[in-house]
Amino acid sequence: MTEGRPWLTFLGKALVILTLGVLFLFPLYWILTMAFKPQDEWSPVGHVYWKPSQWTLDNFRQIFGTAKNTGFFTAAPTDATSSILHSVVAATGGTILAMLVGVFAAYGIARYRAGGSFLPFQILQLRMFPPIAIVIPLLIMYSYLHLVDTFWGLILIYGAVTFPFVVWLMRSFFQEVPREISEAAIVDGCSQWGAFFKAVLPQVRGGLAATALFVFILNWSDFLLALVLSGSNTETAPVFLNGLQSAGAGQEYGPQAALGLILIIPPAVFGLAIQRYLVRGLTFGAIKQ
Amino acid sequence: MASIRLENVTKRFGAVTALSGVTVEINDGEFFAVLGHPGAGKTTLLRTIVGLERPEEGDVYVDGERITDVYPGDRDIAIMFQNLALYPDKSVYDNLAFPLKQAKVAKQEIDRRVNEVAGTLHIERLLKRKPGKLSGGERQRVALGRAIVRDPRALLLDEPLSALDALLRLEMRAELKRLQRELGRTVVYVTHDQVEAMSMSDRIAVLREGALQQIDVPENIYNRPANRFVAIVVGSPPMNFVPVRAHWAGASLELRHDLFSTTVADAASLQGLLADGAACQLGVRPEDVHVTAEPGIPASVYVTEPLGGETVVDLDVGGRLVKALVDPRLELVEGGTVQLQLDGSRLHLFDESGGSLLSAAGDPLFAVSVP
Amino acid sequence: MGRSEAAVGQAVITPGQLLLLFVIAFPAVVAIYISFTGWTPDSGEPWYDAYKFWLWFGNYWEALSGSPFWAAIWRTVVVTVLAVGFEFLIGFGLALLLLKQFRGRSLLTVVFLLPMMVVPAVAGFIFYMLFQTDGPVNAALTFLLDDILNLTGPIHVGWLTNPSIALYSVTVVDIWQWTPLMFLILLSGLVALPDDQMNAARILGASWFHQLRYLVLPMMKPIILIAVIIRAMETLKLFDSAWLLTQGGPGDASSTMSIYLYRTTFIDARWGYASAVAILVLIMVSILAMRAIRPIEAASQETIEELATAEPKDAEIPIEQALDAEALSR
Amino acid sequence: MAKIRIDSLTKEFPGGVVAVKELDLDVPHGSFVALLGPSGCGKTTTMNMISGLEQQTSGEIFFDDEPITRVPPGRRNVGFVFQNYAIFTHMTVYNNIAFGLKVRKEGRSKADRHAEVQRIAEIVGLSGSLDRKAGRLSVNDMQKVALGRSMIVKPAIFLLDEPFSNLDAAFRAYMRTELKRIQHEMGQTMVYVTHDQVEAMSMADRIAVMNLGELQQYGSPDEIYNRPANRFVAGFVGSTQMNFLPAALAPSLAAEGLTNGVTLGIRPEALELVPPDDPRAHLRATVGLVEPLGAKDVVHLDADDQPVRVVSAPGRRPHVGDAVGIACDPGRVLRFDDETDMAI
Repeated sequence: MTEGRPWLTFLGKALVILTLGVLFLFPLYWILTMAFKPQDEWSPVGHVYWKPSQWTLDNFRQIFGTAKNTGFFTAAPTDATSSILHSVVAATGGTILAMLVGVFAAYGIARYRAGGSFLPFQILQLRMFPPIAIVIPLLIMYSYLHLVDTFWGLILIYGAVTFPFVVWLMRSFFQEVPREISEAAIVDGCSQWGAFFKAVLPQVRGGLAATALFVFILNWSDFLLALVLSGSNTETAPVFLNGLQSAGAGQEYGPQAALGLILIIPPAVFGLAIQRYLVRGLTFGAIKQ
Repeated sequence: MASIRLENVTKRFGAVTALSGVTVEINDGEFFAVLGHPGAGKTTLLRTIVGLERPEEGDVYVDGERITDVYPGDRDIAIMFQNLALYPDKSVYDNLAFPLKQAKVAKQEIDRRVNEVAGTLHIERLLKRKPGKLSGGERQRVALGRAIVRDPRALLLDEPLSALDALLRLEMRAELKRLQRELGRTVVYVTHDQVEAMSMSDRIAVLREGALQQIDVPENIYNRPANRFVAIVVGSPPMNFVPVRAHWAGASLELRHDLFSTTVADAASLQGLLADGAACQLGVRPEDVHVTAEPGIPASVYVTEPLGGETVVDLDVGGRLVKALVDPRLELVEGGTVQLQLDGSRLHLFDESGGSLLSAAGDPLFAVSVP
Repeated sequence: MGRSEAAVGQAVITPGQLLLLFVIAFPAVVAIYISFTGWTPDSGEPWYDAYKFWLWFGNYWEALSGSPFWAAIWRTVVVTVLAVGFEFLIGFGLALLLLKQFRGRSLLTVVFLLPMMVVPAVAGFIFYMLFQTDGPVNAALTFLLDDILNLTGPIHVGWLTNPSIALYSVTVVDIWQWTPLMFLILLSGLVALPDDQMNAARILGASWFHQLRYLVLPMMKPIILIAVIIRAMETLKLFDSAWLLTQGGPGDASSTMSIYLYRTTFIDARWGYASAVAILVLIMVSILAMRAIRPIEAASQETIEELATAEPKDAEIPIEQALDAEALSR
Repeated sequence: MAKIRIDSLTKEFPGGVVAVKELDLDVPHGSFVALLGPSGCGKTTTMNMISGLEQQTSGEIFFDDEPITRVPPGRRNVGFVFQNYAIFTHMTVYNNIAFGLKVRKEGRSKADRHAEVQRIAEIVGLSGSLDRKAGRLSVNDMQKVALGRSMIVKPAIFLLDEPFSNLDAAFRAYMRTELKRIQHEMGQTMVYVTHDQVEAMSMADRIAVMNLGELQQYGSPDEIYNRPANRFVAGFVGSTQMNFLPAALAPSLAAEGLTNGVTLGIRPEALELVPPDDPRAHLRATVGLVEPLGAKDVVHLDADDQPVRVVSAPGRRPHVGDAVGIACDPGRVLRFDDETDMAI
């Protein structure tokens, strides 16, 4: 773009990109190293260990409950294995529900304009409400229906809260399949369902996978809904992390960082896998990269 | 095989009327072209015949049987969409086999029919490939194959050649015609390219904004256009129109222009249609405007466009531009004046609203004289 | 059996409509009912007998006239405006810098994507560690300002403990986590800008600044609008990272609307009042959502490429006008 | 106006693809030169190098004998009309046309600029739609905007990249006439890229036929049509494709009887159908398909399985399968050497 002295502008640009890079990466560096620091290097007063002097896996042993010495000074349980499993179950269940309901609704809206032109907005509006605003009546309803602290409860709310993303994302994928493909299938003898399953769905396999991964990341990352609706036997990992945070007299940085790191890995891996669709996902299919 | 009849078919999309009162009879085994500009309703016509659109009024008949409410899959009519609509995820073989699978045809019978169609269309070696890996011409043949594999009683083609480049289009035109003759199926062929319609069809229907302008054999569409629109749509460069005034002297009619006048032989048939002194337009195709040595209609050369085989000349005739098609070896100087002769046996007469009054079409009905 | 378009269309959206009903309709009814009462779970009465504690508009009046409600709204607005503002500036700057293809670009883009992938609660925890009084942030600032530039003594800012700074610490976390999304959206917008129009402008003599002012910004308007609206809508809901960072503290210095609602419900246990506040919030958000949805819907119909080469709407029939002899004879 | 001299211009893309190979071309002052060739022959790349949008690998371009490699596109005073118009769709027609003046530092007053825009709008026929959004125009009007926008800055050289290929037939003919008239009146040096030989033949004073990055022939339309330098040019130009027949098939047409290693090139218009036993027939064939095109027919024939195309008047239409003789004026037969494809 600029026609000025090329090497100076290049240097300027490189400097800015470098500083921003450090600023954005340092927090991740910090949690990564903290997870491998021994207890005395977590947060000694007046000194900061920029990197662990000796790397240790104790924090992870602590998190997975296989720690030999339980000499940690906090009484709070630090075995997070079950909460991680709960997160997997709740996130996967919620994703499956959201996909099942969302994909069909998206096709209905994209192909048949079903539910009128206002339905997509109702669904989008759902995503715009702060979850906390519906949590109170939800908690009342859940206790009335005995869904509190049950996996069905979590799966139902996770499915409902991420179903708008599925509808809007899949709608944008379905809109890319030329209408003639389903019409060709119909002329070739298929029913409307046949045209959908045999001709249209195969064209959006990529979109289906990306949407499922995207919705899994959203469900995996939830904290508030689980905090309110889950109890001791469905507590998810983020809620467990919060538990360690507030309960610990001294700060259990090591184990918390280890658990935090474990929590980051799935979204990071899935996120990079569907990097192409991220913009599209987070803008409800409005912007295609 | 099938004859197709549309009776007073009207189709509206909200405020837009795509087809208004279309009545057309397509004979059995005919290669029938529908010609018109983009947005004239051609595709809607095809979609109504195959059942993807339901007309608000009117009916569709095949072999006399009313099929307006029949489900597209049960009409035994195949359609080839303009964007071909091949199934991108399936191989060529599966694309061709798809319709037969839906009809629950036995496995080896599907195999036989698919290979047979692949043979007629020379796409045997492509069967394993995916549509994405094919060239334009190959994709076009596969789409055609999928349409004819079920041996439908009628075949609808929506501008099938528009995506191909010039050379391939020429080739595919000849092959499409040969295939139609071989299969003997009724074909309804939609195009906006008048050369394609003229060169391939047994009959042409010209459509404008959902209304039928004329249905006739190519020669009549070219030589006896029903109105100004049809005259312009067919033939390139398009027909010229010269304003003239009608003067009746008893039974003979004279068309006066300030540079020349034309007498019409037996004008009895025009008696009621053309009032004395009424303005009307003389239609003359560029190839019927001849630059001659002897005195004729004076005109000045505005610009010449040598095309190699012939030259298109824009001539200023009394302030109006008229295009003529002349022999390239003719030496024409821009700005120079020339004498023109209008071929009396090739002229057309249109009334003010553009409706056709008279077309010579080879008979010497007009006599052009210069005062 | 599954042939009529209308029937199949309705069938496929029914489950979705049921889910909508379950998550919006029923809770809304319960919330409205409770919001007119002083009922709490430990009041010994089941929720459907909440009418025993009927207050009419007491809760609404208390919220609307009370300062904590408006204070929470103000804090949320401050966080949203600051966060979205900085995210846009840094994101757009970064997108412009990385627009030109160069060797490390795709790697750099990945690096800038990572923060967005972090579970918000974990992001809160990370910055909780960073912002400790003798944590790495203060240590780095001391190193920079004290040791190198020796402008100040050692830095011991109470990022999480100083009531006048806590809210801005919460904002920093949101900026760190979501600038990458803004960067990605704006980059995809810039990349989709039609090169031929940029080239045409350059040939006509337009400088870099002219191209930005007359071409880039006007054409990017729809995308910028969407990015800002979606980020604003998400930031209004901020809870996870802020809760892990400060739990709304010190006091309620960094308590966003969601935190305020959570605390009144689960700490002060004032469910009726909290329901009223929730209803007020839902009303405000849906008004905002109405305005916000239009650009999103418009854009999802036409992405930026289609906008740039929009099919001309009124394709006139050129033949008659163009060949009308009068137009030609000059 | 300026003249262009291109001196052994070469453009090699990073992948090793050579788009343009040692091109030498002189575009005289005020002339209208067409770069003609199939897609991918390097004509658009050449255009981009003249305008400065692309840098050449080697060779030099001179405007009025001044090398311009260092001059950025914005300061070469070049007008460029793109194939897909590249008009600013989000601006009004007025702002599109005025853009060139707005960004150039020439100290024009607002009133001056307004008058200038009105004048240009009048010339290209857009005075009625100045305040309409350019994105909403019809294809034809978009093309007019692209033309007007470039003309207003009075460029020394006007470059057009297949400007009319997206227009419909009738309007294309009209715009060709208009462009030629504007070029005539303003004596503008124009370089016009097209793959449509009809456009090149009808508009250009001189045509440079290119193929695979190399210049095949540079001459007047008449030279290109009647004295093609090689088989590619002969085959590429002409409304109905030229016939290429092995000389052995019609020895009487081959010069001095040498028939091995020679191919005859005859235009379909130069051939005439005659009865099979007519003495003038140089070869016999059977009629295949007849393509009626209204003003003329193209008859596809088969002479011992060599395809032959003959253009004939619509009147006397032969039937499929008839045996006929093909007569031709030997003067209009071209001969090409089989190895070099060059004309003999």
